[in-house]
Amino acid sequence: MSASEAAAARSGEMLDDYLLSERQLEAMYRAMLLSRRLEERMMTLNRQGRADFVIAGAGQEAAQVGAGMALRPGVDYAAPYYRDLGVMLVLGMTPREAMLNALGKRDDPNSFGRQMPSHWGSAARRVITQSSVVATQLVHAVGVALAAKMRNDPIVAFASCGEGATSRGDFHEALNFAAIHRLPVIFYVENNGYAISMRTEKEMPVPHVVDRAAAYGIQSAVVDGLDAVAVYQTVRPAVDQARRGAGPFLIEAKCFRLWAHSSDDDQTRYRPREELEDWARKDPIALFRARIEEDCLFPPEDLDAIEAGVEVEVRAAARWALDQPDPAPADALGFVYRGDSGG
Amino acid sequence: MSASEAAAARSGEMLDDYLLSERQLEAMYRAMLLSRRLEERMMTLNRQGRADFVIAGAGQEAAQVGAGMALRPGVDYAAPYYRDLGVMLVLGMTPREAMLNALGKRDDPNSFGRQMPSHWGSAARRVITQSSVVATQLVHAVGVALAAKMRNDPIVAFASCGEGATSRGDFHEALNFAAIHRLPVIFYVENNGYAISMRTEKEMPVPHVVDRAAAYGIQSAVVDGLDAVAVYQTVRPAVDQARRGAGPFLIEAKCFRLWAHSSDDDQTRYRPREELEDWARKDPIALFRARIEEDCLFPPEDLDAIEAGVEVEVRAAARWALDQPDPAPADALGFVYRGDSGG
Amino acid sequence: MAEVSVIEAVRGTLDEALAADERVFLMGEDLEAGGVFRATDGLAAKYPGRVIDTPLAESSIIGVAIGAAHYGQRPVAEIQFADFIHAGFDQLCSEASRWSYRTRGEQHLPMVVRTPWGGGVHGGQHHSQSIEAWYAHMPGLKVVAPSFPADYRSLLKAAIADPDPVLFLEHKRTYRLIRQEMDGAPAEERIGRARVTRRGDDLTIVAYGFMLHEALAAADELAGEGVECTVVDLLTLNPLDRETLLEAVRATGKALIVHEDTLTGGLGGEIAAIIAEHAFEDLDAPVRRLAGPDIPPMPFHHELESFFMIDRAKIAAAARDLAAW
Amino acid sequence: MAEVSVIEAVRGTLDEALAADERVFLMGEDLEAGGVFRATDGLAAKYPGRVIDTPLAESSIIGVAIGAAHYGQRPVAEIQFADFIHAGFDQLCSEASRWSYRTRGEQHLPMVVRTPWGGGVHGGQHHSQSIEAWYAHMPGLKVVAPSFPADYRSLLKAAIADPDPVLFLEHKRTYRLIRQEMDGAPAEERIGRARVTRRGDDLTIVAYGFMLHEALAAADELAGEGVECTVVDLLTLNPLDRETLLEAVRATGKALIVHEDTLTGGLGGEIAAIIAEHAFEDLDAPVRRLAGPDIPPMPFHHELESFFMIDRAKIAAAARDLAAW
Ligand SMILES: Cc1ncc(C[n+]2csc(CCOP(=O)(O)OP(=O)(O)O)c2C)c(N)n1
Ligand SMILES: Cc1ncc(C[n+]2csc(CCOP(=O)(O)OP(=O)(O)O)c2C)c(N)n1
Ligand SMILES: [Mg+2]
Ligand SMILES: [Mg+2]
Repeated sequence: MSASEAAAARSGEMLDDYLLSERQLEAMYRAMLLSRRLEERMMTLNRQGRADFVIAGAGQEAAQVGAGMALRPGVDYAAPYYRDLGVMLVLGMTPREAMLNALGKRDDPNSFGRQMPSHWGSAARRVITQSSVVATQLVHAVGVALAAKMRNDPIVAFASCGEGATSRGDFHEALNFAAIHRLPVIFYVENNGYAISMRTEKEMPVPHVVDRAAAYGIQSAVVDGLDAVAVYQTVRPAVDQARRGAGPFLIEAKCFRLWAHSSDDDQTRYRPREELEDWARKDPIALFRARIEEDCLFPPEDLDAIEAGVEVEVRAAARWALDQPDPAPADALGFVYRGDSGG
Repeated sequence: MSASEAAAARSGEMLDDYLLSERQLEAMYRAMLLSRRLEERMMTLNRQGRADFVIAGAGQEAAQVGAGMALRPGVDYAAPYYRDLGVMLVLGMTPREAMLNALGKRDDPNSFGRQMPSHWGSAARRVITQSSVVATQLVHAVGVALAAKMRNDPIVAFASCGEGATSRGDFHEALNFAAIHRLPVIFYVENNGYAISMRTEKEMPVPHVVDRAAAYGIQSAVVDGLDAVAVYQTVRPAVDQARRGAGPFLIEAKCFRLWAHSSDDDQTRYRPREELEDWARKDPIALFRARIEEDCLFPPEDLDAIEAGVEVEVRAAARWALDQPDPAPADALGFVYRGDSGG
Repeated sequence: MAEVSVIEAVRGTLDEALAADERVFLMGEDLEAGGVFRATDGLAAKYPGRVIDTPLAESSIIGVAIGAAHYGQRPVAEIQFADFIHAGFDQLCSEASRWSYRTRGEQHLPMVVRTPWGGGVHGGQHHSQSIEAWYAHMPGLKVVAPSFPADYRSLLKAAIADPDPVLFLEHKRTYRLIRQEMDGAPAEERIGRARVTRRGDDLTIVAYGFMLHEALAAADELAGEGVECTVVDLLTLNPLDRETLLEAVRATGKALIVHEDTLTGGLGGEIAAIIAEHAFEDLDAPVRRLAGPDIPPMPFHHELESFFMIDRAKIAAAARDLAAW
Repeated sequence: MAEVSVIEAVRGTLDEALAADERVFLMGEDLEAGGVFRATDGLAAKYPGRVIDTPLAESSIIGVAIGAAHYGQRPVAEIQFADFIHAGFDQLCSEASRWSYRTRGEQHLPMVVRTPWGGGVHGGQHHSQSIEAWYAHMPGLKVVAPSFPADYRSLLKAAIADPDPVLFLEHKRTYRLIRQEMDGAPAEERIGRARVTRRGDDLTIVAYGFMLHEALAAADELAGEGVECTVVDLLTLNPLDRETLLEAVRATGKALIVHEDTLTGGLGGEIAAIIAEHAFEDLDAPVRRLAGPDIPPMPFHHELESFFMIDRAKIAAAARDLAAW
């Protein structure tokens, strides 16, 4: 039986300890791996001078994939932040699309080469177009939720950011507004301990991002962001409750940034080597695999097969994307206004 | 013995139940009365077409005078907001100056007719120049405190605002910064239940402004803003502690707005008559007088004499100020840059 | 038919828009009680749940409107005074104005931000500003600034129907001062068009907002002296209607641009530049600008305020001077 | 003496200022680790407690600097990228720029906000912006944008010594690209002065920042063709040095204004307007502007970015054209 045959045979029944089925767990593993391998590939392309800029979620895959799977793709609205490749993959972005984005290609569905990589957006997948300005997206998600509530549309708006972004006024204004109007928004903070070089103490006077929830009287949770299952188990009920009218939630996933801030950054300048070595032992993807193996859910060779499949897929996607057309110079014009014919 | 002789004879010893001396209590009463009478006069001038705009603290005098007296005038920095005539009087603004300000006269020491009335500022009294934009001043106070801390200067920075202003991003950014750096700032919120027409529920999802303190892990207190003594007793220790390095405080004075938002507003459009009648019975100045009389601190005729004196002083100040020169048209020029010679 | 003031035109148009399209809703500070200028008087009761008081936080007012428009509602947000929009500069510039561009039109924002601007109302530094120069410099954000009630009506209607974000500037001073007969179907103005309000051969005055009315008054005065002015009402400040502007200037050979905003960096610079580049061969005199002095706009006391503000007398003097060049 | 790059000039000047005046301190995101462009490398260790990491919150970075300057310190705040300054627009516009004016100089703000601006670095919409048109339109806020290392040095020094708020723009593209011999005492530039960098009789090119270098390169190229250009480096964008500008344009009769920022509403409009009004009689040709197209600045992919950016070839073409007019 090949790995894909095995996958097809995987049960869709919910496992008690997981609140997820084997099929979902496999998808989870696959998405995390895909995210990591894609980013590794992008970083290689960057070192080769073929990708101008990479900003990655490496180390945060469990936090991203676990949370993303709690949403209804194409129904719920998402305002993920630049590290959230894992969220995007779960919401349906393909490896080829991810590579088009990384290379700023003409057909990148996020922004057609107009924005830097990892500035997500997709009308079809209900991913709200993102800028580089951190925390502004939190307010947009509130607006989506307000509108949906006015239309009695039972969607949830999911908005993520880093812990550094919670310092900004827009974070406060977003949570305040959402709480006053009891809007279905999940504010999801991936606390990786750093805002570029600055440790959490420089951004917050409190130990946890969720300590900020008291200011808005909203529900909150902290979750181990290295554990994809725990993340899912935390975010999923919040999504369901928000959908049913319980108001906004603030969820903090404690995770870590495996790599430097971006391809332009050198983290050895400010991050102790031991810290990185220590964290490297807690790689969320390895932890996930260990748990699956321990619980004897999949035979190890199935997991190996998934890895091999991802590897092949990523290489193929990169190769394919490199051959895709660049934007033509005059593609810079058009659509300044939607009212434009495009000229 | 005349009232002023009586005052001179008033003891400077601290009264146990008050943490204030009789002399201070008299000053407190006088300042509250002065604030109210000045504002009544200003409103009359407005109705007569002689003052373009009035925005008043009527109803909030206890909250203002009690807090202002906790500061060291000319030493501590203050960033009071537009209603804070009471704070300004305690910090040394004279009735004449208040009237110059209300009329936008050339010699108004706050802004020489350049700003609307009640936009305070005084280099000598260490009052930070205020704009109309609510909450920006909170950040300035943080900057003053940061600078003072760097210079080992044991001042405190006091910044006040209304509860509506706590919705703004700058409120969050100010408290966050001050808490991270443990700066000596007193954030003082006069919660009068309204932001123009909007009741507190429209501004905050929590019942008390101080519920926001948890987001910054800072000390906080709620105080009855109708009770000048209680306000003093709450703010004074916070000021002392902040001065000694305890970090910022958030203090909320529950008070009420006796009049409309400003001379341009008609509060009968949005405020139930009963509410106003109810509050009118809780006038903080009357409450103060009642307590003093009950405790037999001053003979009633002394209090009457203070009232009469204030009345005379206010009328004289208004008459004097009306006769003072208006700015000349070309006074609009100059000091765009301090570097200017003024031309 | 009765005359209608600017504020009545605004209110009436909001009312019609709410009635016509259930996706339209209003949001801002104090709107449920009618708004500080009474632009929404009675509308909260008439359209329950569709006139929403927001917290006192301008960045979120604009950001929430962005999200709501993204969803497909048609938010009309109010910033209580234009002076307080600056906390939302980032949301307008970095986000709203770029939404369509950065998704090649796949995502777009049918939203309006209305705000009262302008001076001459004893509002001092923070209740008198002209903000158009900053916000008209954001490709992707349309900026509209009418002068007459009928234009307020048709352009506000157009702004609400527009698929892109529109900043709709309402001059405070015109709210109650300027009235107009509105017959059954006033000529509809479209966004993006300027209008020649008056024709004369001697020089062209370009203005918008309250200054347009002062320019017309000045033109009347000058006509009595034999100086005939063309007066162009820009109406839309971004994108500019270069054709109408240039055609008017070419016909007279002289241009006087008037705005309340401070001179340096004001929108008048752009207009003068367009003229100096594209009507150069037809120019008979320097392109003149009449604008506020380069001091923080604007001082409070009426003596100082009058010194700052441009009025019909100052316009007439500048125009006389230019005509004589 | 060795050549010094722009970023070295900035770092060296900050170092000198910290050494010379104990009231000077630096604040901003990631400064203690040296800053994302390494402008503060080594300074946190050298001046303990005087290089301060701030939370990721630009409004407060500027607002806290205001308070600290009010107190009497001399804060030099960094906004990591100019694109992120907009959340602080309100603090700069409504507060900093008006502090002295509204107190008649009784209160003033000796503060500097440094920020890297400009494109051509594959930074896309939010790491490439030209912000000068917005911020140069605030009377009370000085705006400086040098091009050469020596000017970075003398103007940053002047900005720190200035009693008023100064926005100090550092073009990212010049940081490592532009190097200059700095002899012992380079000519000190003062804030408020433009400089004629090159003299030629045929036309005047006005530029600043990275564009100045491209303009000089274009002028070199044109000289080979017999077209001689005057090149004016504006250096200070507010207040503008009208005299130097006008003198240069009058001498050639033709002006080409170049900036990276989008055309409409850009600073070029103001410059063109000044010329069209005050050098009218000396003009031999239309006042030309060469600037970014009116699209949200600026797209990421290098093909799109090159389309957007002005470079020496585009400048040379426009100048050739104007010279032939
Ligand atoms: C408003 C704003 N200021 C500064 C930056 C530059 N910047 C990009 S990411 C970043 C750090 C963000 O830290 P955090 O929110 O913790 O997210 P992380 O990158 O750690 O996931 C900074 C300062 C920005 N993008 N936006
Ligand atoms: C940023 C900003 N937005 C709007 C306004 C207009 N405005 C002036 S006072 C006010 C209400 C303030 O309410 P609150 O903070 O509770 O203070 P209060 O007036 O009740 O004392 C508003 C909306 C303003 N001054 N600043
Ligand atoms: Mg982080
Ligand atoms: Mg209030």
